[in-house]
Parts: sequence; C-alpha cells; structure tokens
Amino acid sequence: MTAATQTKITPELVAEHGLKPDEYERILKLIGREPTVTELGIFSAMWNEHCSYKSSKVHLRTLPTKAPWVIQGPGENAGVIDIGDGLACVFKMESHNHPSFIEPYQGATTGVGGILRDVFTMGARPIACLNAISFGEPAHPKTRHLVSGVVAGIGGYGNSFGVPTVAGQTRFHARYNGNNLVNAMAVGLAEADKIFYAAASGVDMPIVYLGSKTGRDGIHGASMASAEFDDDSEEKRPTVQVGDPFSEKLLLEACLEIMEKGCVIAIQDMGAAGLTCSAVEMGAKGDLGVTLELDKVPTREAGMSAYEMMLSESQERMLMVLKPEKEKEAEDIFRKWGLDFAIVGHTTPTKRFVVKHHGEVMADLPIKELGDEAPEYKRPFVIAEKQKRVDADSVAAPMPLADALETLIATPDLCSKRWVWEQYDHVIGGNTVQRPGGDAAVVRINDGPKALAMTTDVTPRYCEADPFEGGKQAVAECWRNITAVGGRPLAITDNLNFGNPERPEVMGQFVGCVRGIGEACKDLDFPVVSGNVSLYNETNGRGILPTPSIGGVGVIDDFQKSATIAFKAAGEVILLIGETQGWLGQSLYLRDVCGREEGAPPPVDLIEERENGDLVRGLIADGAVTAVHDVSDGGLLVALAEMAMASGIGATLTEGPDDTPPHAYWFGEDQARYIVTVAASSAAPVIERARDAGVLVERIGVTGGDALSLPGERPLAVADLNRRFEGWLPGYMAGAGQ
Amino acid sequence: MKARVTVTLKSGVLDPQGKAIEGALRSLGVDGVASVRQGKVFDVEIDGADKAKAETLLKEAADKLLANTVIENYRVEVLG
Amino acid sequence: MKARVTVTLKSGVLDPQGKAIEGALRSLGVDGVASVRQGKVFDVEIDGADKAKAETLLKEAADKLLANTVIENYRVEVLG
Amino acid sequence: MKAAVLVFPGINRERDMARTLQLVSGRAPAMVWHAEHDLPAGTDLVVVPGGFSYGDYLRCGAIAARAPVMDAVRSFAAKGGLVLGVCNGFQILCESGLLPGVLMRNAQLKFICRDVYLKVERSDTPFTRGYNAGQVIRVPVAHGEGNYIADGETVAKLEGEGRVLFRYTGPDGIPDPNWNHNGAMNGIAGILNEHGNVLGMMPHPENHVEEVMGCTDGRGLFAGLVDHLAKAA
Ligand SMILES: Nc1ncnc2c1ncn2[C@@H]1O[C@H](COP(=O)(O)OP(=O)(O)O)[C@@H](O)[C@H]1O
Ligand SMILES: [Mg+2]
Repeated sequence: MTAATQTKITPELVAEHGLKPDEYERILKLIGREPTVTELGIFSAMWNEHCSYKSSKVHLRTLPTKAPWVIQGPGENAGVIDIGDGLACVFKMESHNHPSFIEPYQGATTGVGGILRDVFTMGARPIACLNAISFGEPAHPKTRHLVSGVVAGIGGYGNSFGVPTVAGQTRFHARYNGNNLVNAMAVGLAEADKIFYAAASGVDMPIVYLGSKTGRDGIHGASMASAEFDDDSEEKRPTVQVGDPFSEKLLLEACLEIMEKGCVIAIQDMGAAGLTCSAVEMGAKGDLGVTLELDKVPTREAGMSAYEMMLSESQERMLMVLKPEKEKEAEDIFRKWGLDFAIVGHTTPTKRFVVKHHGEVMADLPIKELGDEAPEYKRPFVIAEKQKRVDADSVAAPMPLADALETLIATPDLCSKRWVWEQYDHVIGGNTVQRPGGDAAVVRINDGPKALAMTTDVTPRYCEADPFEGGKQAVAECWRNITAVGGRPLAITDNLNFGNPERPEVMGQFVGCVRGIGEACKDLDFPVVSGNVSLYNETNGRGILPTPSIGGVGVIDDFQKSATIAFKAAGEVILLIGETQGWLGQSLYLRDVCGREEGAPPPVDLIEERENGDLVRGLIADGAVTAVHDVSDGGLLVALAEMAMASGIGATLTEGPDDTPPHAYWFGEDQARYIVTVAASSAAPVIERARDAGVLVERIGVTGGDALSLPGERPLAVADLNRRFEGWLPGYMAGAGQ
Repeated sequence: MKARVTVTLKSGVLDPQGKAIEGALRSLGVDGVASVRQGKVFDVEIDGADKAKAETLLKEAADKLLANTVIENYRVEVLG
Repeated sequence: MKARVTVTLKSGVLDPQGKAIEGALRSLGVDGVASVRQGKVFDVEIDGADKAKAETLLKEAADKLLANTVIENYRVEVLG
Repeated sequence: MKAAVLVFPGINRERDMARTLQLVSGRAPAMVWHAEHDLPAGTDLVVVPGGFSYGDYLRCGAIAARAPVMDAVRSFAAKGGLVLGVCNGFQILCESGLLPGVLMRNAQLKFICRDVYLKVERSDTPFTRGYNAGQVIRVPVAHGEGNYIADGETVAKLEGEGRVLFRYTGPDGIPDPNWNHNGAMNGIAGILNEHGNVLGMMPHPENHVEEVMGCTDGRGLFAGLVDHLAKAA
C-alpha cells in the first residue's frame, strides 16, 4: 500500500467523511494502522447512519419479526412471507428523501429503481409498487416543483419498468418544507422454495459484476443521506444519479432467467455505497473473505480511482456469486440482454476484504468487523410530555357541518390524489382488482382466486403529538385498511423517517414510535419483515414530523369477494362499527376547520381493533356486506362522503347521539371504526352478529338519492362534493408554478 | 427575434438515451460512432429587438424551466 | 472527432411540448417569449479524422435513426 | 388463430397481451424475439404489444421499428397479413412506416393512466367485427406520448377513407375535448392502414377482457379477430 498511503489522513478529511473523531479512533484500533484514503471511504460508507443503523439498531431489535408465515425477516434485501400454494411474497420499503429534494425527478426514479432491485434480487418478480410521499406546505415556493418532479419520477420509473403502482399516500405539511419524503415500496412474488440470498458460500468462487457500467454517480451519496441540510446544500449539489428503468427491466429479466437456470449461489444488488456494501455483505454473511480486482470493473468514465469505484452509486448493478460450471450460460444470458458481465473478484478463506487496483492493494480490511464493529449508539432521548385531551365540548363549531365537510374534502390532505396516481400505470399486468382510491390496493396473484391486499399508512401529526400512540396507530390503520378490503393482514415493512437523532427529543420520537409499532405488531400478529431508517431529515434545526411509514401486505383468498368503498345501491342500510366518542384532538377538523393543531391524538385500543376488524373481515368473506370503508382522517362524515363520491349514490343520515356535540360525532377521529352497508333485509342479522361478537354497531343512515343529507343541514349534492374533492390538487398544480 | 437555447447533460451524468442510441446505430450497421449524448434545443421567438434583454430573458427561462441545472448545462444564442 | 446533429421539427408540424413550455414560461412570469419549439441535439464522438467521411456517417445515422424525416429536419456539423 | 407477439427489449405488456390472446383464442401466441429475421411459419396475426421498447429513448418506438424482426413484419403486412399494434406497438408501427403519422407527447405533458371511452367507428373490419358500428367501449390507456398528429392531408384521407377505427369520446359517444386526454387530432385513438390489414391504437383492449376483473369491453377486438381468421381459414 505504497502510493495509496500517500494521501494524508487529516482530521478534516475524516470529518468530511462524516466520521466522528471517536469513530476514527475505533478504526485505528481495529486495523492497527492509519487507513488508506480508499479504506477511509469504505469505512465512511459502511459506518454512516444509512448503512450501519448505528442510532437505531438497539431499538429496531425490539420489533416483533416472527410468525409462522415469515420466511425471512429483516436482515436481507427484502422480507419474505409465505402466502400459501407454494408462493412467497417479497417486499420492502425504502426512502430516497434527500436525493429527491435536490433533484425530484431523478431522486424519485432511483428510489423506485433501488427498491425494485431489492425485491428481484431475492428471486421475486415485482408485481406492484406503492409509495408514501410527503411535501411541504402548498404555499411554499418549492412545493409544486417537488410534487411534480417526484410524481413524474415515480411514474417514470415504474411505468417503464412495467410494474403497476397501485397505492400510496400523499401529504403536505410545513414541517416538510425543507425535507420532502419519498418512500417507495415494492412487492414481488416468488416460489417459496426458490428465494435467493446474499450470503456467499465456497472459497475461490468467482464474483461477477452484472448490469450497467460504473460511473462517478452519487459518490458520497450514502453519506449525504445521513447529513443534515443547511441553506447552501443546494449549492453543494453533488452529482445525482440518473435512473435507467430500461436497463433495470433488462436486468430483471436477465436475473430471473439465470436464477431459473440454476446459475446463482448468492446475489446482492448494489444500492447505497454500491460495490463496497454489496461485496462486504456477501462475504461477511457467508463467513468468507472477498478480493476485488477493480481493473475488471466495467466503467463508464476513464481514469476512475479505486476510491471512486468503491463509493460510486451508479444504478442498475448487481453482484453475484455464480456456480463456476454455469458461468458461460449466465454470461450468454446477460449478453443476450445487452448487459455488462465481468468477473471482478473471488471469495477467499481469509475473512479479509481486499481491493486491488493497478496491481496495488488499495484496501485490506477485516470483513466481519466492517459491519459488525460499526459503532452502535444508545443515544439519549427524552419522551415529550403528553398533550392534553381536547374536550369536545370546549370546541365551538365555527361553521355548519355541511360547510365543514365541503371545506375538509378540498384540503390538501383529504382531497383526491387522482392527479398523482393517474400518472402511474396502475393496470399493467392485468391483475389490479382494486385500483388506487380505495382503502388498500388488491392485486390478483397469477390467475387467482388468491390476491394480495397492500397499503402504506402513517399519521405523522399523531406521531408528533404522542409518538407511542402514533406508532401504534400507523400499524393499526394499515391493518385496518387491509381488513377493509377483506384481506388477512400478514406482515409489514417500515420506513422510519425522523429528524436528527443527536437531539434527545427527536430520539424520543423515534423510540416512542418504535415502541408503539412494536406493541401494535405484537397484538395484531403483524410482524415486521423488512424496513429502512432515514434520519437527519432536518433543516436549520427543525426536524420533519416523525413519519414512520408502514407498508402492509395481506392475503385475500378469493379476490372476487374483496370489498370496495363505493355504495352499491339505493335503499341499503349504513352501519357504523366501533365506538364513537367524538375524539377531536389532532383531528383534521380541529386543524383545518378550527385552525388548532393540538391535543392528544385518538388512543388505539388494540383489542377492540382486532375484534372489530375480525368481525368486518368475516362479514366480507360471507358476502354479508356490500360496501366497506374504514374511518380515518377526517372522521365519519368524510368517510361517508368518500363512499358516496365513489359511487355517485347519496345517503340520508340519522341524528348522532345526544351526549356528543354533532361536529365531534361527525368529524372525530376515534380509531377502530368501519362503515359498512348492507341490504335492508340483512341489517338485523348483521347487527346481531356484531352484538354477539361484542362489537358496537349502530345504524347511521340509508343510501339513496344523489345528495348527502344530514339532519338539520342543507343537502350536499354528491356531484358537487366530487367536484370539490377532485378539484384541489389539479387546480393547485396548474397554478402559477414557482 | 430568433434565439436558441441548447441544453446538454453535464459530463459524468449517465445518459441512458445516448447509450441506447449508440447500441441501435451499431446494430443498424452505422459503424464508427464512438459515443452519443443526447440534449435538447429550444428554438425561441422573442418579442422586441433588444439583444441584451433577450439574453437575460432566455437565461431566466433556462434557469427556471428549460434546464435542470443539477444535471444539465445550457447555452443561449440570440440569432437576431 | 466531435460532431453535432441537430434535429428540429419541420415548420407546420404541431409541437405540443413547445406549446406547453410557452404556457409554463408565461405562468412563471417569464414574459416576452412569443413561441417555443423543442428539438434535439446529439453530440457524437466519431472514430477517425476524416471530416468528409464523418459527415457521410452522420447523415446516414440521421436518416436511418436520429430523425424522423416525416416530421423532422436535421443538420450535421463536424466540429473536428 | 396463430398469433405472434413481438418482444423488444423494454417491452412490458407482452404478458398481458399473451394472456388475453390465450384466453380469447384458446391458443398461446408465439413470443418472437426482436433479433429474429422470420416469423413462425403459419403466423396469421402479428401483435406488437405495449411497453417502453428501448426505454422510449430517442422517440417512442423509433429504435424498435428498425429491429430485424420488423423487416419480416413489413413483408408479412405487404402480403395482407394482419398486424395489430397497441400503445408502444402503435408507435412502433408509425415509426416503421406501416402507418402514417406520429404520436407526440400528451398535450398535458404527463403520463396518463385511466379508463377512457372509445367510439368504434366501423364494424366491417377484421379488427372491429366483434363490435357494432357506433358502439362505445371503455378501455384503459396508459401512455405519455399518445397524441396522434399527422399533416392535414393525411388526416383528411384517414377520415375520408374511414380509416379512423377508434375515437376518444365521452361515455355517450360524442366527441368532447374533455374526454380527449392526450389531445390527439380529431380524437384519433386508432387507425387502419390503406389496405385495411394493419391497426394501431393507443388504448389497451387487452386489459379489459375478463368478466371477473370488472369489464370485458376490450374482448370484442380479439374475439372478432378469432372469428375473422376462422372464417378465412
Ligand atoms: N426500520 C426497520 N425495521 C425493520 N428492519 C429494518 C429496518 N430498517 C432496516 N431494516 C432491515 O435492515 C436491513 C438493511 O436495510 P437497508 O440498508 O435499508 O437494506 P439495503 O441494503 O437492501 O438497502 C434490511 O434487511 C432491512 O429490512
Ligand atoms: Mg438491498
């Protein structure tokens, strides 16, 4: 290591690599000498927050990850669950927040590309994408530009790659002004006994590089994702990666083909810190060393250094260990698809990670320790004091209920997101049973009758007000949405987006949310099988709202029995399942109608959640109900309006209870509730069935007509409501763009 | 007044389009092309006859909309 | 050798993209742009040093692939 | 029906198309790789499916239109063979000279995926005999560049010769700019070549053929082709 050691490792250089002085000390102790600059780069990639989870690991370990149907929990490229019939569902969610702020289109595309790769790396063909996106307040000068770029980017990649994007979430809040969030989820299908993993096995096995060439893309991208923004971060503008969905589609087909032909021993995609992370992971997981010969790496640009090649984040690349006797066959398949194929190294018995370039050893590090010895922090945290419960009687209604409903359904958070999901091809594959717009997407598996139900959920304002209840609620709502279409919820992936963990109050939000998520997962038998953490989402000292996005998957035995939110016919009885106290704290009514963002969020009773959900699922399976919708953001009246708008059929509603103020009854956000409709003749048996199950149920109205009528209020024509509901987002996006 | 804004990818930024075109030319038997990078041109008609003003205007248009300065460079020519 | 092929829409052919850009510029407050038409440039690296040969090559590339001559014109410049 | 579905790199609706052909005709189509020089013997229908061949780079369909297999398709069409291009397939047929005109960026400059209504203008073609003239069908679109444009003369000819087979309309079959999501001239969604044996269309009838999935309006196109080919045989 002669020439390589010539770059002096100064404290400044160490700091530029995002390594703290004590972390550098740890490196010196671990290797017993000063690292080369390439080695420093490798450590910075492996030990940054993004790859090492150094602030979050201790807490993530507390999450429930097991169930009889879990084939692979966290720790691989994606989680894997058994969905019966010899099939497995492979899924994960991942963030691309910082890149999407700097270059929204490319940031979003590469986010989608990355998560798709995680799924097909495991041998699964992607069948659906989902996303959860958060933007700053609409009035902020950057918001429109970010929305338009991110949405076009998510669509641009998924549409071209050829996977339907079927569900997601879109929200706006001032706390995302300087840090928008892009969380992308991919779901794939594989045969349960043909899952591929990252662990290499066997000494002297060839390591093969596949896919696109390596360029100087996003060098330090991984470190960037772990650094706070300040106002001149837009000036620093690191090279952003450009997504190439065309190459990834070829990579998918080529990978699945060589897997099918039995060529693959181990496979790992190159994501953040590309070659470094993937090679180290393959070796470390297989208890083997790895030697890389960088002269063999296909490059896009001349004169790339070892440092650059090890840290490049060029997209659409894979690393594999192939069965030596199948090498030729694999190469032919890759050449047929027009992709690069090169043997760039081999496994060794030494457990060292050795990188050679131009005949020189540029790095020689202990491979296990690179991952295992990464610093792990028990960062101090403070859990914020709980907010007071808002007494519904203390909230005066500033306007009639009808006006409030009209206002709410045209707010940025509650309005229709059609403008977004119409830019996503959500029908390709011919299996999309429920398109975006319902509680959960339903995607038929092969030719059915089985289907998967999937959704992403979180209510950040609840998490901010009470991280523990908010964490629980995110999981519960996800579970509820899957239930509402008739699905049996099986497992989740989580994407934990927070501010700077070095601030105790932010760490407190993180810890609280993780505890809440864990509790809900345990009580609902809804384990975590994969996930991702994104910290330092903070600008000028102000963090984002805590946003633990939950992506859930469930199974429906017969997709033809899945329920939808649209009213089906006039004259049907509308039933409300679950208890309504009129909880206004943190409700959108309180925020967007009364202008008060305050109070304790609605508590989540997981036992009630389960009982109510199990009842609803049973009713759907038995064909006893005609429409189903869970009650969430905006409360009961908003949910009813959504059912009416989805069908064009109105409803006449009955008076709420005397002991609850009407606006609290109609707009409160109490949890564990569903609205179902039933044919008039089956109302009584359904009510009886609920009572037998110990579940609260009440008749709240009858469907029919073309307006929504509340006692004592002017009737609201469904068509008018729909115009308002559909109007806000396109109107906003068409507005003067800045 | 006629003007042209030419927008090209910064060097080092991946150009998937260019790459695909290279491949297509090769398979069409057009030999001797080492590399292709694709960019955009905007032919703009501008009101008025003040060259300096036109240039400022076009720079503004490029910065605000026509170019994505994170990954692209642009050049403005007022042709008169 | 470096060369550039510029492909533009024939006049008379509708350009929805250009139209939309005009509208967007207006709503961004960039005033004074009467019309925009969008085209493409291809920056091509050519093997060898024979200018005449390069030009023939590029014309072939443009005719065969780079331009859709039903609606587009092209221009070839060898920059050397 | 012996259908051949062409597969170019980046094509992604070939599975949807193959499943539909199998479902409606009872026979799986041959999947034909772009590098082939010949179509399978006995092919009586060539389908160019949707997707993003070559990433839609350069111009949609431009690179695919110049693939070796397209020479075989051109001579197949010249002999009167039936060719159907859907979405990217339509773009490829235009680029390959088998159909006139071009498909430009959608007027809104956005990719749009939604169900649209199409008026079937004629029922006396192999592609539309499964429908009644004037019938309105609902099928999905999913494209960013489906805005059909041709010079005035070409459009006049297409209209005059009854070669516009599908047109975007409202649910009532009446043309309406609000229902022309991509801004195509005259609401043109699908056109026929001069000899009546090559159809290109932007919408995806292959995604609306199954009762259990909620809509079968796309089925008539394939059922009509099966019928036509059975009678011809
Ligand atoms: N919040 C979380 N909950 C559960 N598992 C997590 C979480 N965050 C990360 N993981 C798991 O840690 C592993 C590493 O994650 P990540 O670095 O995001 O994967 P990749 O390297 O594939 O991008 C994955 O198996 C992932 O599922
Ligand atoms: Mg991965």
